[in-house]
Amino acid sequence: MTIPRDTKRVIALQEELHSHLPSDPALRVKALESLLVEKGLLSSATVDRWIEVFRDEVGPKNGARIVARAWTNPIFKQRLMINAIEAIAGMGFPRLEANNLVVVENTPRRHNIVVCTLCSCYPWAVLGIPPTWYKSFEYRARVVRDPRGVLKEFGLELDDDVEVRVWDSTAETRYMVLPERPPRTEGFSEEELAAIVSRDAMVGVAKVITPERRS
Amino acid sequence: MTIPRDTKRVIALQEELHSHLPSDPALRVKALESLLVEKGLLSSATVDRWIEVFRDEVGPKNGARIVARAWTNPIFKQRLMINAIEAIAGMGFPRLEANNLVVVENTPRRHNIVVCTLCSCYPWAVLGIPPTWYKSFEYRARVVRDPRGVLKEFGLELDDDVEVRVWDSTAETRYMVLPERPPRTEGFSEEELAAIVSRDAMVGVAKVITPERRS
Amino acid sequence: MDGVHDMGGMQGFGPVDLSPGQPLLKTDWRARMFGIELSYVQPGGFNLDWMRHVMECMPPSAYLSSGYFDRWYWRDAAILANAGWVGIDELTSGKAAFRPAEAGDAPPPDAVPAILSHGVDSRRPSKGLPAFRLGDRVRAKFHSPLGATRLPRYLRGHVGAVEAYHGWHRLPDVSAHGDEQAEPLYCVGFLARDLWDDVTSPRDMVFADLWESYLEPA
Amino acid sequence: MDGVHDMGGMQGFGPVDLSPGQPLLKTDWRARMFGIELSYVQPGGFNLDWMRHVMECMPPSAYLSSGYFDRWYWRDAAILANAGWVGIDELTSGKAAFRPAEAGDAPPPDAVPAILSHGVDSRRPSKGLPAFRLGDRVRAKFHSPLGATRLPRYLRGHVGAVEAYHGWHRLPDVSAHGDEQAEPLYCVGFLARDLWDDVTSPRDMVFADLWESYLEPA
Repeated sequence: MTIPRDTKRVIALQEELHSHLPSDPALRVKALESLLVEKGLLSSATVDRWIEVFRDEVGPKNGARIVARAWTNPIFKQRLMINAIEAIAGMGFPRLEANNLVVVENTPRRHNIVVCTLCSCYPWAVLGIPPTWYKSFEYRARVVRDPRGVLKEFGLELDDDVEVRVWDSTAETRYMVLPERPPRTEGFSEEELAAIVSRDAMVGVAKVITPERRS
Repeated sequence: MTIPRDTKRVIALQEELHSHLPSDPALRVKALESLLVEKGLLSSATVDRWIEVFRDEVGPKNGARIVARAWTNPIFKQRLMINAIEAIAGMGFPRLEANNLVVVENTPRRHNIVVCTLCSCYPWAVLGIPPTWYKSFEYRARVVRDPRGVLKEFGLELDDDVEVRVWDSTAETRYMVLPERPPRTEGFSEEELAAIVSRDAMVGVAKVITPERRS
Repeated sequence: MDGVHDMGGMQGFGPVDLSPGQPLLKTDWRARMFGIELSYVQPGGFNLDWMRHVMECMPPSAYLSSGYFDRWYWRDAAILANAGWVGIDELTSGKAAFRPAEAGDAPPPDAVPAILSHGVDSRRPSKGLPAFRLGDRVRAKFHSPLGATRLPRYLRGHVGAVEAYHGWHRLPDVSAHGDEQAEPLYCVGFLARDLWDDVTSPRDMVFADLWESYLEPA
Repeated sequence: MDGVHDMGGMQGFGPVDLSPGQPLLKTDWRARMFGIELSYVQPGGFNLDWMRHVMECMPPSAYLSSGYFDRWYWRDAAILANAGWVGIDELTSGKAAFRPAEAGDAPPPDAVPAILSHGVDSRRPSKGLPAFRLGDRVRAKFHSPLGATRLPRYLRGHVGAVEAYHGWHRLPDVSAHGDEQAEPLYCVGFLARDLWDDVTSPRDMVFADLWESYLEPA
């Protein structure tokens, strides 16, 4: 089956759809699901399953395990930096969009931050569904131009002599930040370390903080 | 009195205004007029006067008189092409934004068209208030990139060997097109010629058409 | 400023709507807005460059979903609120809670003819010879300040030729923000096929009026 | 395509809203939309480049005023309507008036693990040596077709250095429109101060992954 894939045609079609369909997205999405099920193009049970998968299985816990292992296992870290997808192959994560995962490392003199200016590409396989701010126009527009200003809004002020590197996910490469291991975590197990690694730190808008002494 | 003129401040202020004020523009404009009158910053009679001026006095009739004179008076035309504002000084038009009027001439081999991509600058003094399409995003966005496609939508198809010149009004220069005089108008008086010159022809989205034989 | 207002060459817009507009009726809000803008006392005086820039600072989605005269409203509301001359509550109610100090008197109807005949003039006395001559090849700089500018984004980085010299004119980048500076202003012509991937006509051109500091020799 | 989706460096946007998002609830329309997109039979097969481009073709004002999952709706509605698989009346009513011929069966829930473990892969076999080597200085072309592309506007005309070579990858400009072509893909690093007027940090950088045909030697 050949589908016409013409830009002018779709621009006109989008205009037509917008002028005819109701404005409430909840109504439209409900009608779309019923319609596709009736047409035999969709199973609602599959929709449920995807929601369960991203609620229960795929999320920033995956990335946190990678970070914790890199902090505690120098050989794993070396492999991770050279070829991330091979290094994490045994850890049981989905592939999804991460067939070209690249890990970029923060150091005291270099801070990395990830964005997708053209849409909202994000390493779902290791971080789950992106947070709302990552998908916002404000973040997409501003972070390539004023990363330090955006980071300040997240509460992260960088010294002038720290080099900032912004990674714009324009292809199917997916970027994940390896944050700095925080001080006073020498005795932590890999699991304990994974528990303190936040999603925001793996996107590059936060640092990992040493937890308060546990009682 | 010194006014703060800071971009970030105004971006934040605009955001705040948009999130607090009602959506209906008729309501907002009505409130604005009452408010400014109460504050002594505005006279409604002056508002009325401006509307009258642009309804009755300033409009494309002005430009049409210039075109008709240029068609019938070679010396005037020469002066017009060299320094339009001096050439039309005696014709009784307002200055308004036309202190830097430039007239560009259509020929069988060259077609001119005027736009303002950054806002909607337009030679008010000689053409009045711009038509809605001139102020539309579609026109502003597309005419510098695909003037021939836009002209087709206006019903004007140009031969491939006609050179198209688009004038983007980025400064206070105001552009007006001198259209080609249509055939079979040799006996027309200046007034008769002025009557057939359309606004669209002076923006460059139409040609002047020879009128049907008058009965 | 790199904003949505700078829309030359932007794609995704459909056909131009050619419906004739409404005539100016004194009772229509669009006509009222039109007249208000020409009639009210502007804080710090009438400054066209600042007015344009304040409109550019509208939230991008609001800019694209508002009509022409509605954008005038948002511009004037922001100009007044920025100067502290009106508050949000006042804009909502239409009732004045205070009168701004130092504001002059509202222009009366009989001030209109003088405004009409004088108009807006960006010309300034020459302070020297222009750097470029007719026919010189010049490149538009990658100039995109967070502030007013009149160098459209679609020209940046491209080379054209000086078509005309307009003398010295007030520079919007500076005057919008309350200072005064003038520079030589040129009309520069660009070959359309140099600007756009998809142009086939070999001689079609796009002209824009650009200030000297927007340009470098090419 | 020069559309509003290409927003890197655009100004006029305010602070980032840091409010935490809602969790995925099976009853919430956003979660439904998320699941629908991953579950429905797409006309002509799942084509991520086409999907992205169809979203780029939204009316600019609608793009800027719609939320993330609502833009997914408009994308999928347009993908289906473009193929003739759904009509506007059906999208309004939710009732099917016909069934598309040649459409396959709806993926069942137990297809999910296979999709998860296989994923999307733009890698293609190498067809030769890449034109650029690590460290080479390259300029992003003024490439802006009326169609899909992944060269952001803010990089065009600027010079950077090749930071990494990713091998051959499917070219979105071609595959979005239904053909297949592959090219070497590079990560290119640009000095931020070269891209933006207002950057003072001397070493800050912006990296993007760019296909060979987007680049020329500099």
